[in-house]
Amino acid sequence: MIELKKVSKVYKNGVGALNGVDVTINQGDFVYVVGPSGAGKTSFIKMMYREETPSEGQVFMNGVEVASLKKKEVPYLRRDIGVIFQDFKLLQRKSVYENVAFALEVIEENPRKIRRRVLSVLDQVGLKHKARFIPAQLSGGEQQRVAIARAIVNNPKLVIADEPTGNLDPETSWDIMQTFEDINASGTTVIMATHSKDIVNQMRKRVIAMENGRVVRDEHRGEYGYEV
Amino acid sequence: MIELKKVSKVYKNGVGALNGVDVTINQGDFVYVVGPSGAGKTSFIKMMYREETPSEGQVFMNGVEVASLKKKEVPYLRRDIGVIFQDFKLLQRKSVYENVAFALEVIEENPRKIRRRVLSVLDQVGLKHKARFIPAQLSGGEQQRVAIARAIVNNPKLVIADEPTGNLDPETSWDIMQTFEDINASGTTVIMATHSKDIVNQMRKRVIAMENGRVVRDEHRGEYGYEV
Amino acid sequence: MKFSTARRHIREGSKNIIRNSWMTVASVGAVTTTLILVGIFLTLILNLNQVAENIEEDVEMTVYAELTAGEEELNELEQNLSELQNIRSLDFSSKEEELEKLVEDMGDTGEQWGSVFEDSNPLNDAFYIKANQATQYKSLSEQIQGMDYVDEVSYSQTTVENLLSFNQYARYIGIGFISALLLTAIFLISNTIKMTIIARQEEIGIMKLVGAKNSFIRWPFFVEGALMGVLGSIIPIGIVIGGYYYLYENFNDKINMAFVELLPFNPFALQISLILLGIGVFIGIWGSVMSVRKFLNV
Amino acid sequence: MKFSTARRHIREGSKNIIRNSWMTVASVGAVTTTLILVGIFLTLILNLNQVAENIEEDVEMTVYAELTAGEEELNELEQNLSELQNIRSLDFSSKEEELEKLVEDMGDTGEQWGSVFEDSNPLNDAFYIKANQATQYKSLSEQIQGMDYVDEVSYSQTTVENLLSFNQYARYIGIGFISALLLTAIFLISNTIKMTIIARQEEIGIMKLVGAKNSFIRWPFFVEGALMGVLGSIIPIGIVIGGYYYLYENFNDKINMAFVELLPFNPFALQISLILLGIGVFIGIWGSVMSVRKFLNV
Ligand SMILES: Nc1ncnc2c1ncn2[C@@H]1O[C@H](COP(=O)(O)OP(=O)(O)OP(=O)(O)O)[C@@H](O)[C@H]1O
Ligand SMILES: Nc1ncnc2c1ncn2[C@@H]1O[C@H](COP(=O)(O)OP(=O)(O)OP(=O)(O)O)[C@@H](O)[C@H]1O
Ligand SMILES: [Mg+2]
Ligand SMILES: [Mg+2]
Repeated sequence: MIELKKVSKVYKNGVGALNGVDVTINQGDFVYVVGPSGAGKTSFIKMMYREETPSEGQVFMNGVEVASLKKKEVPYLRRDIGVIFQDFKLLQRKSVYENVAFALEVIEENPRKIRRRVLSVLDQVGLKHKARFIPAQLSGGEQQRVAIARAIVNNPKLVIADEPTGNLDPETSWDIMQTFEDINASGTTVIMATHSKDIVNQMRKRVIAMENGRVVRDEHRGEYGYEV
Repeated sequence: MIELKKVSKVYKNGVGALNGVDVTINQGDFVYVVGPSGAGKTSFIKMMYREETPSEGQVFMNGVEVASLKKKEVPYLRRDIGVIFQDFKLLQRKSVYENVAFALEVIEENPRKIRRRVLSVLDQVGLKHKARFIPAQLSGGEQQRVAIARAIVNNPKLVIADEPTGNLDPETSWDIMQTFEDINASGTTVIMATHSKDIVNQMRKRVIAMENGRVVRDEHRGEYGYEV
Repeated sequence: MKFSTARRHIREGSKNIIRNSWMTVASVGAVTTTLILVGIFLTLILNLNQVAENIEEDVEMTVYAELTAGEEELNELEQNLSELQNIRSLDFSSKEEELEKLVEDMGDTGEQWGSVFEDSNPLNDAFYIKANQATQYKSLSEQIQGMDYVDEVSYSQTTVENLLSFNQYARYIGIGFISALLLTAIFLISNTIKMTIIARQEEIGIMKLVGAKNSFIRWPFFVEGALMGVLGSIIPIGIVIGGYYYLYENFNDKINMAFVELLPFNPFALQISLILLGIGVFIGIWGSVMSVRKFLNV
Repeated sequence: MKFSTARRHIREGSKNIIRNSWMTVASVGAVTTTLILVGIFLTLILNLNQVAENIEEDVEMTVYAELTAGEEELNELEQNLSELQNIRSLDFSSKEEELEKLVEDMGDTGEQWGSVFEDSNPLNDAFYIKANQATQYKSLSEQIQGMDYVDEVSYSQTTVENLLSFNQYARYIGIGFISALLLTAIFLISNTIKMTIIARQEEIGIMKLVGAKNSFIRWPFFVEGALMGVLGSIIPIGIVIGGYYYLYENFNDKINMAFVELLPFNPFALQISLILLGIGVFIGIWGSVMSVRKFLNV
């Protein structure tokens, strides 16, 4: 369970990205986060895996306050969360295979299992044949799919996807959405920031709409849109 | 005028990205390039500003064969082309203002003119108030708009946009598309690779559809789609 | 740490060496350059030290017994002398032996004198003493002068003292130089490694975001540092050993000054190789540790 | 290049120094470390060179005229000698002056002898000659020996030759050392700068894609390199000048050996500062040029 209590975030340069955000997301939920460019979607998401900590308010992940975690404990928090970053954040010097395997290596998974699992996930996103390439040799959409594969490879309890279909054609997008539906059906929470009206409107789920750092709408089975 | 004659591209690692592409684009055209992830859209575009050279065939920009240009001449070719890269390619250590101004500094524009022009373009993409920030302090969509501003700041004769709305909400996307329409109306050629069905279908223009490195469809006032 | 994880770290570290070929060349280059300097200086200083020791070892002190001392008294004196501390050797030379030596030293004219003095030998019986360390002659001589039956104690006081202070200075300067050089080397190399890591700052950040613990990130860098140290010490070892071999073979015989003799090639080459290798590995690992720490707290 | 562009390059270069603060510290650190070494060595070697020159300058040659030579002959000889090439000074000292000097040198006993010899002076008239360079004594002495009225030519041949070869060796070694050190410095610094540029490889790539000419990209790096050179030479200059000042003030008087005298602080401090600054700037720019070139062809 994820709880944000009156969370505000002001970045060092004085920009206020979140402003009194109160949100609760239960285990197993599927949530879209929508809003205009710069609304605070990415900042909202970053609170959960502690890339940023709130300037005010608190974030609880499964009852634990994230800001109070010791440095040593942060990796364990992150291992339970699969994040698809808006800018992918792939390791540029490592191959596609190694990028995905990395998420399993850090939890010291057995090497044989790693191999099996990585290849299966790469197959799922349609990139098994490019396992040996490095990110610079991939198209934008292919890189995005590597990021997706890395996020889901260790079967995390929570998947956070920041604009995961921005570089994908509609068909591939639907395949990816199907994957998210599947892992959600198996009990994984999915939080997805998106600008895709089509996806939000066709796959009706809970929609959190943000604007100027505030949650302006929070509807179950909602539609794309944020202007109140 | 842009002419690609039987252009094929095989990357060093053996991946064939383009396969006998024959395309002519006239000055003042507005062209969408569509196709599934990995179809070769970005590779197609890279031929024009000589980030890559063809393995076979020839590319002519205004009658000059691009591959035959001397190293010294390449910058001049690029100055007439405004490129919005799929991964933005912003200078991470420079502010938004400096990033945009850079395109004018390289042509040794007069400093006062640079200032006026940069601020006006930043205003156009809605980022004048963030001129002093560095890219890492911007949201994904804001970064994308900086890339757009840099591409159009020196009034190039050709604007190449690779997925320029992938990180933008629908409304901002439409604003940007309006900007492209405007500069196209003033005689600038616009080539835009995109996955956005909505945009392609609502702003009917010429559509080049690619698949597996081949042009599978080339229609005026076409619709989104590539499956033959 | 699991065994498979350890293997992974070693593999990663080695791969990084190859992948960042440019950086590796730069870092290894820095290690190489500085180790060459260190190697040459070390060779020089160890040899100079040896020379100094040879010289010090040759210093000796002569104790002249009183002319009137008989066998008994001489025995007593010898007894007393042999009870002194810090003495390495004690040799007796009777006045007859002294005369023989003198005659020999004087050459032709000596022979004439020899026969003259044969019956009324004017020389003293003498004891030759070597101290454990050259610094001890002064206090030894003071002690001995207080003994019975001692006529005179002679050791070229100023020579020994000059020599000692010269050696001392030479050593200080040598040690100072080597230390400065090593510090420079460590600084430069950790500098270099730091930069390879700055260049990978982003990479480290991503790893942390994906849930890697600091130690997990650190280990491959250690391996990399150690490997770079090893690679960086190969050429210096080659140069120093090769150069020393050449010198040793060609010049050791020709240097005809007393005391000056190169350290024997055989153990020396091995020793200096191990020292250079050790320094290289130490610097490599240390540089990595220092610099990774800087960026793990990001 | 337009004036506004030049200004931009300088501004950019300076900004980079501040922005990449980490890299700047690393690069400047490398320059600093190596320049300190270079500075110390340069000071040492320049002073040693001075000592060597002092010694060489003191060498002189004495030409003894035949005892029978009269005033006319002496004049002829002087004429011949003064026509020799490579001569710096030529002084005549009559047999009477020679005697005076001798008497003076001999002290008390000298006075007795002086009166004895006053009437029948057994000494020769002599010419004292200094050559332009110590290497020229040998050939000079051969030429002079062939002249009329010359009894004997005397200059301590072996001393001069030993001295010469010693000085020669010392200089070779010194020059070799400085060169090695400078090469090392250049290598290490270009290494460092190369890495700061590797880290900016992507940046350079983007600039090229936006239509920047190579020279446009290069200039700010030049400025940056030069500035880093300047920054890197500040501390070494401070240390060398400070240290030299201390030495000069405290030890110059106490060193009582002939010939050994430190170079005067005043022009020397300025000279070495300029040399170090020059080397720093040169290395900085050179390192930049070398390394940018590598990545501009990407
Ligand atoms: N590291 C940062 N430092 C300073 N300001 C930041 C930083 N990251 C984001 N911001 C600012 O915070 C605001 C919210 O950014 P955020 O990335 O959360 O937006 P977003 O909703 O994800 O937008 P987009 O849809 O464009 O990705 C923006 O105005 C942005 O400029
Ligand atoms: N530098 C490269 N080296 C090797 N292969 C490459 C390189 N760039 C692209 N490719 C390969 O070429 C093919 C076409 O890539 P391209 O980037 O042109 O696709 P795209 O149509 O732009 O896809 P997307 O919509 O995902 O951006 C892909 O299979 C990709 O893996
Ligand atoms: Mg965002
Ligand atoms: Mg693309």
